[in-house]
Amino acid sequence: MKVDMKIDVHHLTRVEGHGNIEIEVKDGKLKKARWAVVETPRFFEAMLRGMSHDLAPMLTARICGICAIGHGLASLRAIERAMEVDVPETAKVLRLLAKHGETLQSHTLHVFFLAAPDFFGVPNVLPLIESHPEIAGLAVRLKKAGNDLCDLTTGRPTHPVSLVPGGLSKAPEKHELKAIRRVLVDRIPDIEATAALFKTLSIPDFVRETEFVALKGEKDYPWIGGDLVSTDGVVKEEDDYRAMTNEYKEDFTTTKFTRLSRESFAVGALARVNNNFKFLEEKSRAAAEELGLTPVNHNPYMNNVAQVIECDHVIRESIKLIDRLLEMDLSDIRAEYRVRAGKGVGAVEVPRGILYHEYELDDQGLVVKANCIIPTTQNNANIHIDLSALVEQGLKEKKTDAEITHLSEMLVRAYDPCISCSVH
Amino acid sequence: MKYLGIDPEKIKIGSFDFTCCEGCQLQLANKEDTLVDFLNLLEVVNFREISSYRGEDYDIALIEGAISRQDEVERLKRIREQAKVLVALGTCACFGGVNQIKNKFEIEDVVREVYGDDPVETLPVRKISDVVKVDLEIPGCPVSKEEVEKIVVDLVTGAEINFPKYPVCVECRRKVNTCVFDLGLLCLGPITRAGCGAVCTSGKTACIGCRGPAEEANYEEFRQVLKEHGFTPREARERIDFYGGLPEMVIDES
Amino acid sequence: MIYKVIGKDEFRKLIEGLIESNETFGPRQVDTGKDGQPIYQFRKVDSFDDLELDYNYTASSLKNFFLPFKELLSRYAFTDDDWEQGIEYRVNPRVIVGARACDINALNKLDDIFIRGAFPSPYYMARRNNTFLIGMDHMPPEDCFCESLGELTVRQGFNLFCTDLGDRYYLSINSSKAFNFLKKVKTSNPTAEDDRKWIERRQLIKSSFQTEVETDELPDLLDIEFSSPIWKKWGDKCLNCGVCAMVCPTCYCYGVEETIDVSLKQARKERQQYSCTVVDFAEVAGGHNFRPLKEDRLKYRYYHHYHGFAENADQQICVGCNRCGRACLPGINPKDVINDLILESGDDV
Amino acid sequence: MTFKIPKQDINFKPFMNRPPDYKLKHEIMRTDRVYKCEVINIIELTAEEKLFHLKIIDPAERAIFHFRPGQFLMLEVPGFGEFPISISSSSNNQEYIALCIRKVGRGTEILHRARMGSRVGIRGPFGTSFPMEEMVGHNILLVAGGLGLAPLRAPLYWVNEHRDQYRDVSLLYGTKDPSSMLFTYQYEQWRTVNRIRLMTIVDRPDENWTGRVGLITELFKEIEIDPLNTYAIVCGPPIMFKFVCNHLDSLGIPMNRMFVSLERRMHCGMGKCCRCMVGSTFTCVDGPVFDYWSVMNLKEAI
Ligand SMILES: Cc1cc2nc3c(=O)[nH]c(=O)nc-3n(C[C@H](O)[C@H](O)[C@H](O)COP(=O)(O)OP(=O)(O)OC[C@H]3O[C@@H](n4cnc5c(N)ncnc54)[C@H](O)[C@@H]3O)c2cc1C
Ligand code: SF4
Ligand code: SF4
Ligand code: SF4
Repeated sequence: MKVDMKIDVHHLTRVEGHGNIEIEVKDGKLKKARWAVVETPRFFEAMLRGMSHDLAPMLTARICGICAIGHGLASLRAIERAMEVDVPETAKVLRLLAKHGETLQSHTLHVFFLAAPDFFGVPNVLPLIESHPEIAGLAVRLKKAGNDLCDLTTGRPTHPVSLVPGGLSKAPEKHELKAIRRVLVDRIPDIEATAALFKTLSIPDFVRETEFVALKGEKDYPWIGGDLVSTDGVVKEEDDYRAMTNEYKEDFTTTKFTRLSRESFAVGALARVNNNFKFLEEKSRAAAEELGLTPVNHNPYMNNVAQVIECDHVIRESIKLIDRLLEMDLSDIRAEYRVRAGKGVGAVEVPRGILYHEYELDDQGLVVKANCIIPTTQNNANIHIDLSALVEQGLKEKKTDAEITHLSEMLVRAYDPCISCSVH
Repeated sequence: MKYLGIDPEKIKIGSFDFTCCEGCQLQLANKEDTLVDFLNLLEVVNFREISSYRGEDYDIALIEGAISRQDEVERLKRIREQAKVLVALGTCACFGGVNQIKNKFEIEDVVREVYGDDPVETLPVRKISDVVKVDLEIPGCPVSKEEVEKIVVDLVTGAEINFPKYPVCVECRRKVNTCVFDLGLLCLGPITRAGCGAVCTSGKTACIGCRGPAEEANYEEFRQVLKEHGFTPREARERIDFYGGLPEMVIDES
Repeated sequence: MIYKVIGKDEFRKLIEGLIESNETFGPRQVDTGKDGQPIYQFRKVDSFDDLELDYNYTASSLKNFFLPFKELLSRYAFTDDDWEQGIEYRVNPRVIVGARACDINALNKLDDIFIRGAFPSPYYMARRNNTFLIGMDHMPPEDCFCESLGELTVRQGFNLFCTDLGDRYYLSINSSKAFNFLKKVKTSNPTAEDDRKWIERRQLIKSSFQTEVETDELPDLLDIEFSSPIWKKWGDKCLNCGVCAMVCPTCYCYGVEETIDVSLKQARKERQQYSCTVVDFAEVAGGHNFRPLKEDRLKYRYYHHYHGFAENADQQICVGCNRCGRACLPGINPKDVINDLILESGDDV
Repeated sequence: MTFKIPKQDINFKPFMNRPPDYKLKHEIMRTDRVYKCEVINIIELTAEEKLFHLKIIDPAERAIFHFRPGQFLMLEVPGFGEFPISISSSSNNQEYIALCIRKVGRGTEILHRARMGSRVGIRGPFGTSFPMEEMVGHNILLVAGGLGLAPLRAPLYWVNEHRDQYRDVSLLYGTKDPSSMLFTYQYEQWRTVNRIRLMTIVDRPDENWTGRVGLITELFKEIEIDPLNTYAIVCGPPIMFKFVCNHLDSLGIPMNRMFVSLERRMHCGMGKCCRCMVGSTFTCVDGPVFDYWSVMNLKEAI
């Protein structure tokens, strides 16, 4: 039987930003399977030139409406490393707490609002409010907890206001921390229910050997700074990030592609779990095992599960962080520093994977040169190659156009791509 | 509520994003406490970011982002033809937002800086009203969900939509904040339209004017204030140009 | 008034007892200015040590404890074509420690308007009645001019007022509640020595003012100089930011707004502190503005403060704390404006 | 040792649930409680103005509601706002209150959608009134411009109901164009039954207009005024009452016998919000009705 297929998903829905899936099959042979990002680039690196370093985190937060805190933190880390600023411990803990809020918020947004409709066969999350009110309830409560945590630590849920070079401009009050702690404790049953829910969903069966890149944990599950590691055994220093990413450009897409030991690699929740499984909170690790997520897992659809596990982890870790903060002096949140010339790199694990910012600053503290490498950029090549493999497998299994379209869309969504971010 | 003959009808919205970070659209899914009530007022017929359903029968088009490529111009014009009411949602849509910082540089230079010798297509950034007629502007980077809720209620009930005319300082002092000028920062609160609840200054950082100008802002005197506080023209200009919403606030070199 | 003397240790016990049993507010350092000086506000205190009783001034006044910047006036619950109005005046008892004489005088002026005026406000009264107010004297900051306005001392409107005599306070007791609390701690009757020190302290404070503003003829002057060019001079500087009125202890102009909840089931009617210097203060529907110019608005603020008006029997309402002057970015302040006005009128003759 | 401050509730005197009587001073009343009213009739006057008849629902509240000609109400459309409106009906009318309302902003626009049976709230009455008793035995000259006829209807009703106590009564009314002329359906009755000399004039005539054309001051050329025996009530835009009053002044009518009704932004009606202040005077409690002498003495009134 001759199979011809032409699939063209223009502006894929339920993802952040604009991308197209283009698949062409002729005579049963795969001719083309592309993941083409058609987002309009914004040229942040060019805009940064000549800007005061203290505006840089504010500007780069606007790269992404979802992981703005991550961008802010990567930017701050690059600046603070360039100027050798010692951020007070309290501020570090508060920043990590903010980070956790963002991870929780972003992952629940993806898992429930963007990915879940696929599993239930509905166009969006709204019908679930009627048909599965308990799931909608989980989504709303978990997301709210994440947003509230961001709000408390950085001043608002999107585009943080109090993240400044040297630390934080404002700390929450202890009674506020206690209040959010109670909320987080109440969310534990919710995230456990979410894990239980995922146990009942059927994750598409698709495996492609992949190299996974993440920050390298030392004692804890890593989020901000430190060495880089890959499941193929590559280890590099943070400053050496370019050797980890190796950007290049393809014609059909406005984003850049990256590669490492193989033709592509993946970052994100799955990459982190694959590389740092042993550092997960004990209960989160148990939940992962329960869901069949153990390292190294090569099914990209499992990224959704990894996100649920990370939510579980950040909720539990946030409670511990708050307990630490309650013992600390919350007025010591900002270091004085001297403006000086320098170069610095900041690597941060944001919801979708490792984010790198690098700046060169002059002695006035103005940005001379900037480079930002976004997780989705690093994933794009991998998505692209996964697509080919997925279609090949689908053809073998004699799947229909509609099934292949559906699986392809789900595949791209599973990566939780943040496209406008990747074409910043 | 059938009060006064107001039998609220859901408004059919389409939400569309252009050059931006999509943070404003995302706000629509935030403020979870009232999310269900909020969504009850809307019929979402087109919202790519959260829904696979793509209807064309929307009455109100929310436009997020600025315009920076030819295909965007055409897409926007098509939406304008369809929409009864076109809303510029967020600072990028209203004023160009951070994207327009790019316009200070030569386009070729910008492209070369990021893509080297592998150029991509791009145009100088324009705000939505530079391309099509805009019926309503909701500024904010990101927009305040509270304000959006209020506006949606007004749309549903057919009431006149009002924005504060006064500057951010009013809201800032209502929060009993310390003025960040006293902390040594350069704040654009005195010339920026209120409505955000003074979020930035409440976090002890300066306002950078994402909501555009307050009515009858006193630029002349504000320039003087900046000078007397010892801020250099470069520092001032950098902040005023950040969002592109304060074109009338001109800083001269002297 | 009944007078007592209390040792500072014993005073501490009193305050600690109050903090423990009630929500308590007092001067706290909230920031450090760029000049290295502490910045204070009235904030909630959890222990005696949170209090900074030696503060110079708080950036914002006590006003908002009685006239909150945003206050819910009514709630409406909608049923199909009908609604029900709900009103709530209650407020929980609370303590404010460390108010200055001028702050209390300012409250007394607000009392004239909101309690003794034509339509007493139950909202204000509920807050005023349920606040236990402890005043405290202090050496005047260099830019204060309450003395010029006769607001240096206060004889009513508080529960307890403390005059600092070094190791002890001379207490003026103005309420039975305060008197009863004091029974539980150690106090003594003032000795002749205490009385003498009290007088000395008062005189010292009085003689320490560095800023003087001539206000006696102001009501007439403001009328006579209504079209003086000085209004344009200062008006042109005004940013219309309303900051002066927000921090002022007696500015009370407001606006009322109604909003419907997203559920469409309820509506709120809220009072918000406003300012006459804000651009649309006197603008009416259709766009006509009765005070279209910056100078009209600024002049009006001074007119209202120093000319007095009917509702409070023509008294001036400024207490001379200079909060507006400090907060104003372009540096518009009562002393300079009034001096200009006086100079200007001098030129006329 | 307890230092707990006892809670002190406010005593509403003399009865908690008695409807407010705004005339009592120094008494804490529930001044924010509205009288709930039902719209019992709506008359479309022009494209922009409608006349609403409101009936206070609670009979007990209705029984105690009294006002004097010239006073106003705060009308509340819950959820959309509260605004001052002059009462445009007879102070003798125990059945309903008539309000003539122009559609201009948020609150008024929504109100214009009201149907029969809709419920709105009122507080009041507030403000000063025209001294109808003092005018007994004199000529009365009513001069209105545009919407200014609305507040003049209450004194006009008063005069009509006590027609024998007054001598010559004239009503001069001017509008921008014929289509914005209010209450035209009553003119005939006023002229014939109430013996009122009614003269109208428009700025811009349309093809059907056969009457006078020009500014309202034109009408003075046609009437004779006995300055020492006349009281004047003038209502309209500031620029209009300024001209009219100046003219009447030049004719020799004493300033304290001319009355005007001022309009300012208002948010409370109770002399608190300060939005309506003119100089040191509250338009809401010291006005809205002022004699012209007081207005002359108010800074920035005109
Ligand atoms: C004593 C007095 C009597 C009045 N009598 C009438 C009348 O009989 N018929 C009539 O149509 N109009 C009358 N007005 C004007 C009427 O009050 C305004 O048209 C109305 O307030 C507009 O409200 P809005 O909510 O539609 O407008 P918005 O522009 O939405 O106004 C918001 C708020 O501002 C205040 N406001 C705005 N404009 C005015 C104004 N002109 N006067 C006072 N407050 C204002 C109100 O508090 C209002 O709620 C009178 C005004 C006053 C002061
Ligand atoms: S911090 Fe900014 S917004 Fe706040 S009062 Fe000062 S200048 Fe105004
Ligand atoms: S603080 Fe100063 S600038 Fe601001 S409104 Fe008051 S007088 Fe004007
Ligand atoms: S000095 Fe200024 S802030 Fe203080 S009472 Fe007078 S007007 Fe108000």
